[in-house]
Amino acid sequence: MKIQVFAVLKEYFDKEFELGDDITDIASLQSHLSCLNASAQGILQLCRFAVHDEFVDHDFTITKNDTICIFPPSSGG
Amino acid sequence: MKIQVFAVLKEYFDKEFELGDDITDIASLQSHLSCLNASAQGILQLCRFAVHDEFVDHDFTITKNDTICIFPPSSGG
Amino acid sequence: MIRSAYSHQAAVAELSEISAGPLDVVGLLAAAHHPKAGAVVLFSGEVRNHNEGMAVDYLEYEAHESMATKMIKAIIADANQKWPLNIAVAQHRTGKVTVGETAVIVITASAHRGEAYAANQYIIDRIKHEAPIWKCEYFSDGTKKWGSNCHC
Amino acid sequence: MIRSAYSHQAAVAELSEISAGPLDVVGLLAAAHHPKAGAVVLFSGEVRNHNEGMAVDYLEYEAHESMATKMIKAIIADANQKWPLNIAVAQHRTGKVTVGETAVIVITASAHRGEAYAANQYIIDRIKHEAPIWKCEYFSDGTKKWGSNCHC
Repeated sequence: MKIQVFAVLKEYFDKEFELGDDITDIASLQSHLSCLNASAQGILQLCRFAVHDEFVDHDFTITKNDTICIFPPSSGG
Repeated sequence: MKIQVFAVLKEYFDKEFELGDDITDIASLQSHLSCLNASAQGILQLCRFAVHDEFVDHDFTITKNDTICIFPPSSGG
Repeated sequence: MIRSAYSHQAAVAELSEISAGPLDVVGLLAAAHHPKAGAVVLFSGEVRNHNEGMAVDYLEYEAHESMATKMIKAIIADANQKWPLNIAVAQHRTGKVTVGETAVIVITASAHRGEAYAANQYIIDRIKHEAPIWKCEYFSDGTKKWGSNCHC
Repeated sequence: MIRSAYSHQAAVAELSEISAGPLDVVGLLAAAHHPKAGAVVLFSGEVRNHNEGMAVDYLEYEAHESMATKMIKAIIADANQKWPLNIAVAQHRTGKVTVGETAVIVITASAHRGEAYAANQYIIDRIKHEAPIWKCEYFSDGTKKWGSNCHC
């Protein structure tokens, strides 16, 4: 699966990267990323996740062909 | 004394006219004008009066050299 | 003392609060920038084509110019006292104003948007209720009517 | 169904909610007339030269464009449901925005000014809190900081 991160998350991860297929839902993705970079754990708790341009909950099932976008809190304006 | 009226009051009085010196305050001016044109009595009750660019109360003393402006309720915009 | 945008105030120092000619809405907005202001709010009161079910051709505004000018300046000074504004200007038309034209404009700017919105509404509300400015509506059926209420 | 200004909507039908180039604030205002609207309110969110005591050089805005566009459209549709608006448009910058430039604009118009102010504030509040748009502040001392709060 493809992961895209935005804004401050780019200071913790590449803007876009691939992950293996053993991750099956958003909650496990969040844990996995917190392990990859422990200093991102705090901000990851505040993030929203989107698949196919729709926000999804933590129990949303993800598969290998999905692109998952991770959004830090917004601050437009 | 000189009287200037504005907006809808021009439908009841000339825009500008002179009155005799027997009128000594705003209250008596108001009564006098209501007698001159009884149909203006209602609107005159709602008007504000100004002398020398300042709003004045009903007991304000006016003299022959004054110009008194009479303002119906405003409706700017 | 008015807390305000001195550079912008210089730029609009010659702005008349009452104008017999069309208001330069776009020009006033273009000038309404201040490096400390994160929020600019503009209000334009415009002539509608209908009022109380009657088709409107145009309005005519009459003002006691010197008093209206003084009162609008005082209202803006009060707004500057109440909120930390970088910019606060207002201008009102007199004379004939056609449908879609601007009769009154208020621009406020401040660091944060809450103040800019609040001050803007405060200024237009007070201008409409207190300034000696009146409108006469000319309807499509040939009748006319002096206004005594705010319509926008 | 959105109650809105069809003629104006036609004029701004091609307006992108997200723009990589400078926002045409003055042009959007010039187009924001509607014969039934007595009140036009414009909000411009601009880049300030200071934030939290730090001198700001410029900002950079990043957006998830397709989702931000869809969310701004939905927020405007909600505003049109809540208030009888003749005009409701919003546009947000991406990329580098310098001090004094507009990062976001909202224009609303309605018959009466209360609705135009309320809808305008509603739209900008929701855009700022909900739309996937982020700013990075570049300070004069060479540091930068991704924003996580509204600053105007």
